[in-house]
Amino acid sequence: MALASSISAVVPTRILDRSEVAHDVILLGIEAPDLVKKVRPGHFAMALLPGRQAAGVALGIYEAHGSRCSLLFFLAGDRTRRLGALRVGERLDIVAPLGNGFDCEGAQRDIAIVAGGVGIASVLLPAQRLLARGARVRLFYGARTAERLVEAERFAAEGCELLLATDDGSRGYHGLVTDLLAREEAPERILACGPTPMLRAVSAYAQERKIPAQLSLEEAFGCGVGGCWGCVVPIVRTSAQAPSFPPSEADGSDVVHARVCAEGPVFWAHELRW
Amino acid sequence: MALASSISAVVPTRILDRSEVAHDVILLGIEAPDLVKKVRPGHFAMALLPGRQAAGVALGIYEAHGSRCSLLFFLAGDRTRRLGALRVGERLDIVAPLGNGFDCEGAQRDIAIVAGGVGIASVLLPAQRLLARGARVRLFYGARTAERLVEAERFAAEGCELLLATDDGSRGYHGLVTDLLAREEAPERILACGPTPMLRAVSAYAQERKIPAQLSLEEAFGCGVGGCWGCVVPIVRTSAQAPSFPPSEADGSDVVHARVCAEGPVFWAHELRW
Amino acid sequence: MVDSAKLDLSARIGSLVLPYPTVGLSGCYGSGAEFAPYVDLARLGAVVLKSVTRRPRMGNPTPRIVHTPAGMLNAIGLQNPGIDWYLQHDVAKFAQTPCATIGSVAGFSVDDYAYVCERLAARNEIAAIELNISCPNVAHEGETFACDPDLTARVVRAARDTTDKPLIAKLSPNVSDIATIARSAVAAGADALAVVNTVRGMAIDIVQRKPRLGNVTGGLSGPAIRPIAVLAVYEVARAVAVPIVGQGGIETASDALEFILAGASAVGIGTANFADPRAPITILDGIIEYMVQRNVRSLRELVGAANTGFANINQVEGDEG
Amino acid sequence: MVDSAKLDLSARIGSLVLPYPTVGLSGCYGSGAEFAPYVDLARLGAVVLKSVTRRPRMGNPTPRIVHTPAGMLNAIGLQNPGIDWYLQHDVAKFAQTPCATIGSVAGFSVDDYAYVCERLAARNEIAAIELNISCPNVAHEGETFACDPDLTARVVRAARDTTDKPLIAKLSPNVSDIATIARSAVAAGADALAVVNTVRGMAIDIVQRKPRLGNVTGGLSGPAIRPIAVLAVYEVARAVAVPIVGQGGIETASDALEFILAGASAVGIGTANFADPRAPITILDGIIEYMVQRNVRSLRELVGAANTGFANINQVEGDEG
Ligand SMILES: Cc1cc2nc3c(=O)[nH]c(=O)nc-3n(C[C@H](O)[C@H](O)[C@H](O)COP(=O)(O)OP(=O)(O)OC[C@H]3O[C@@H](n4cnc5c(N)ncnc54)[C@H](O)[C@@H]3O)c2cc1C
Ligand SMILES: Cc1cc2nc3c(=O)[nH]c(=O)nc-3n(C[C@H](O)[C@H](O)[C@H](O)COP(=O)(O)OP(=O)(O)OC[C@H]3O[C@@H](n4cnc5c(N)ncnc54)[C@H](O)[C@@H]3O)c2cc1C
Ligand SMILES: Cc1cc2nc3c(=O)[nH]c(=O)nc-3n(C[C@H](O)[C@H](O)[C@H](O)COP(=O)(O)O)c2cc1C
Ligand SMILES: Cc1cc2nc3c(=O)[nH]c(=O)nc-3n(C[C@H](O)[C@H](O)[C@H](O)COP(=O)(O)O)c2cc1C
Ligand code: FES
Ligand code: FES
Repeated sequence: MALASSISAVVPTRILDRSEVAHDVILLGIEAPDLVKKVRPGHFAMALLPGRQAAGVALGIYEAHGSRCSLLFFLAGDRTRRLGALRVGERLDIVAPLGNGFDCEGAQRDIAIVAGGVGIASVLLPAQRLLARGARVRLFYGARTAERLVEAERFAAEGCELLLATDDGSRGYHGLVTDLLAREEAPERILACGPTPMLRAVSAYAQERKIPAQLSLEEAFGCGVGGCWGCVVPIVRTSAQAPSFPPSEADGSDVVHARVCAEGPVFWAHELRW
Repeated sequence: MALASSISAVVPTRILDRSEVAHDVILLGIEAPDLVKKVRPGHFAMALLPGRQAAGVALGIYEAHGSRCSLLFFLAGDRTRRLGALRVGERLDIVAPLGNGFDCEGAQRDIAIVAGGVGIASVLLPAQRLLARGARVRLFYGARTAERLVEAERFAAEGCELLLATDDGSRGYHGLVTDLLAREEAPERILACGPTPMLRAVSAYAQERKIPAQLSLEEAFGCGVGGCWGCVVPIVRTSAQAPSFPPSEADGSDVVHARVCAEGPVFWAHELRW
Repeated sequence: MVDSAKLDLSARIGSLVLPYPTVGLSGCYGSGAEFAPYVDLARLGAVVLKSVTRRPRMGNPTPRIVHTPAGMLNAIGLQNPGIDWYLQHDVAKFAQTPCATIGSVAGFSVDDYAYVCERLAARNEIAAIELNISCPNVAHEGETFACDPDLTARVVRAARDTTDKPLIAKLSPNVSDIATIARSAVAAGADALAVVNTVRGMAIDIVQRKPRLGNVTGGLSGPAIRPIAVLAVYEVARAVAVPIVGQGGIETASDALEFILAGASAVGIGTANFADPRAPITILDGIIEYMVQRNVRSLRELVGAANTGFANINQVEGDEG
Repeated sequence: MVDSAKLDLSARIGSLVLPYPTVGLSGCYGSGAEFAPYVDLARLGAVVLKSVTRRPRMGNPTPRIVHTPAGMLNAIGLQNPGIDWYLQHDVAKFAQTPCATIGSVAGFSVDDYAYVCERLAARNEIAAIELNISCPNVAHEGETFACDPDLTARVVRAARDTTDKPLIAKLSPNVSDIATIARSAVAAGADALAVVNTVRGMAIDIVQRKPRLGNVTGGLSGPAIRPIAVLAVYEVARAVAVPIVGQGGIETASDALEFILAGASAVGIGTANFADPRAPITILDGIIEYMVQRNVRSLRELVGAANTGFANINQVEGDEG
């Protein structure tokens, strides 16, 4: 459980470009040359909204190239709407990079990335890294409808094999992306990001087949930097971790509440005790 | 005390133009053809902010011509800032016209309009009406600095004589606009809009000289339509009004709290019991 | 899909049945007439009038209103012409209101409430009486009747003795345990409860270094207090079986539905009218849309539907820490 | 014009003198170290640690955080490793914090508080102890110690008996009369008061028809509650003479100054760190600017400067109506 927060900072950025890639889905390009150098696959940012009376918004770092990073997000509620209202040229401060990130350096060469909905925003950088290392990367990508399968072509262009699924069958497999995963040849390794039910299914699939799987979790955040214990998930505390990780309530139990923002957001499937 | 609210409505408008006429002073042109027909000098509007979690903002109706009205306002706090962030083409709903308005039909022909700060937004329509009736209109206009004497030239172009004052002497008379008023030839009649201390001074000046004076008051508003009793001012209840106006607390006293938004915002100086 | 014209949107307050669950709130909605240019009052369930007292009251000095984050403070001070003038000049006009008119009574003693309630309730124009027991009580240092279960009971009982019309007690959020107050009000004869009035608050002008309200302190309303009000409704609904008029920061249909799911039979809209006078109608339309989409035929099916007891044993030791 | 380097910005909490009046709040600021990448902790007056209890606590199920208009609800449930593990593994690290570290103690009985307080206060790394008496008390049905003057006094007295270090009692806004609780805490030996903790609240998911927090109810913080907190400080400052750490919705220097003018000697920043971790520094800089512009040499000149008694006699009968 590596901590990125030691290298994180408040990064003042400027909005370079803004597009609505689908209805209520915004892609914001921001100027952040120093961040590009620091960011690793799976890192996230806390976007600090301008003005007052709002908490920051946790967002994956979608792209990082040259002097530009980007954020890809759904207009879900008040805060993402305020973020989506920003215009090109305006300033946006973010706290980044945050989180532990995906481990993309493993020996395996046949990788499945499983993304659900907005989870797609956290898996482009890992896909790029894995492809650069010569791995075969299959993207299993599920969404409600074809229109919501945003950026699928981008992943294909990078070199991913696309395996798409929609709830309504409007594109790709008609059903859950995890069912699609189960129907295909098993990968050597899995990286996943998406809603909790999807991640649970990925986790079950991977553990059954003993495939190493890393899951990037989503939880409601307060601070995003490890200071408020708002974002926990139950994990098993291995004896190796015990000296550095606080005990749980129940005597004898080795299940503890880890912070998604600080110990995560990426966990190994076998660590989790959901 | 004429009530305009019977003719008021929620008017959906579109922003036609927007300019920052001085630092933190915005002029918004809105498309509102029906409103132009209804509005009378001294009327105001409640601007309904788009989005949530905010009350409407009371603003004078600055211009009304053709199918365009305009609002001139200072960025004072959260709500005016939100209003000022609107862009051309966006929608803005307003409740208008509201309030009783100035009486511009009197027999007098030598009129002084006294405006302080943002009060200028409520006196262009009365000035135009009085000029159209052939009156001589002197605009006594005070502000903190020269830069804050916004739209002065506009009034000159309409045909007003300008008598300017600034707190710092950066333009016109160095001092209070009411001192400037007292130094000049007395008018036959006064219309005034501005901060309460200015209006008190105008009132004292007018009553001393028995000059009829109408003052448009500013008070913190809740509803703006007479429903919340948030915006009152003490006035004397004349016996003529007694049947229709509720009594005050103190037995025998004829001082009552009238609503600035419904019975006003324009009151005769001699009515007020500040 | 259920037909929107066939929905049962009614809410019952004692013997009074409101065709719609949306109510314009006391002190925020004039006599209703002030809002008639902007909404069809016939599509409101009721209007609750500004509170009236035994004697005329000039109310507090201005400023009476201060805007705060997602809310506002008010300190009107119960300005009203007193019950005599009110009965003589105002009440007859309420007959024209195209929805039910609920009178609101305030006072400074138990006797005040009984006296004003009796006289007001005697009038045909008034369909029900709300007891605003959330105004400061001179005898109890700024605390209100609704902060004390005993005083609450005494006021409600005294009012109950004067009339058979539906009686609503309006509770205060400024208490540690609102369920106890609610039980007390119902035991004393309240037919329904209004939950909740404003939360006490204050704002300071840092330039002038003085309180921003003429009255120093005021009542906080608007979306800022919504979570506080939803919890109050939830707790009261678990404590008593009478209808609740949920209120406090309702701006949208979604907000209103939170209150209904927490246990409110009807919802009150106050401050939101200042942001948009069409609020009661857009809220009603949104509730209808929600019901149609989910095939809910009667609003009663939703009342308290989220009020399913505490989630788990953590609640017992749980905490906001 | 006064030289900004010569300003006296200090705040006293018992024998502890903080060089700056700004404090990172319990449960919002980790151990301070989590925020070190973003702010110079040496420019904070103090950090108040997350509350610690006698035994380890896993805390509540998620979601623990819900965003609401101008605020948020939290229901963490006092997750902490328990005092044994805390003393063994965590406390030594606090020696490196470049500002004062204030311990926070929570419990479920008077004895819990005394036990944890004694052990924690014995450590040199801890400059003062805050008693979080605003967490639910199993013995009193969801009400907290701080809702009852007697329980407040018992906890404070028991803790007082275990240490000479400065003792801060953290009060709850969920009461009708906070002044009485404040007097009780001070009489029992509190050197200072933290005013106030979160306001109880709840939010409901209308799609799933269930409470949005895993714990059903939570505590409301952020700008939404600021007017409530400012009034609490104002009333406490009129009731007792000890220093107050004002808190609840402070986001800007202007907000902080409201609390100081109301009677707070220091100000706490919690939720605002989530919107911008630089908040404590921008707030401090804004306070300095205000003082320089107005030639105020010592912050103490401002403490309670708006607390000039009620404005007029209307207050007695005045009301939020
Ligand atoms: C590590 C991490 C990375 C993330 N990366 C991304 C990303 O790259 N892109 C992205 O789009 N998101 C991402 N998210 C999620 C994102 O942070 C949240 O969606 C965001 O915080 C929502 O904020 P909001 O204020 O817009 O919505 P909120 O108002 O907080 O609402 C959030 C959710 O609650 C629902 N909701 C709101 N109000 C109610 C109500 N009254 N009743 C019921 N439900 C309600 C909304 O519909 C929405 O689904 C990430 C989260 C984490 C933890
Ligand atoms: C009939 C009428 C007509 C009007 N016409 C106009 C017009 O044409 N143009 C115009 O610009 N204005 C006009 N006003 C005034 C305008 O309505 C108000 O300025 C506006 O409501 C301010 O809203 P706000 O939210 O932006 O500011 P608010 O946040 O409500 O602040 C208002 C004032 O309080 C001060 N303030 C805010 N917070 C604090 C604090 N913490 N401590 C101390 N002071 C504080 C601000 O500096 C500001 O001066 C009119 C008012 C009325 C009643
Ligand atoms: C300006 C104003 C005046 C009010 N006057 C009264 C009143 O006279 N009697 C009363 O019972 N409640 C009064 N209230 C409280 C409201 O009826 C309502 O209970 C409260 O504002 C919460 O709802 P809201 O957030 O929708 O406004 C008043 C509220 C406001 C904002
Ligand atoms: C996520 C969160 C966790 C908190 N945990 C604690 C706690 O453990 N102990 C405590 O005394 N207060 C706790 N509080 C209360 C804060 O310390 C503070 O008193 C309150 O949030 C009001 O200030 P604010 O509006 O600036 O956040 C917590 C608040 C939040 C938001
Ligand atoms: S969000 Fe605060 S600890 Fe994770
Ligand atoms: S602002 Fe509501 S009555 Fe005037």
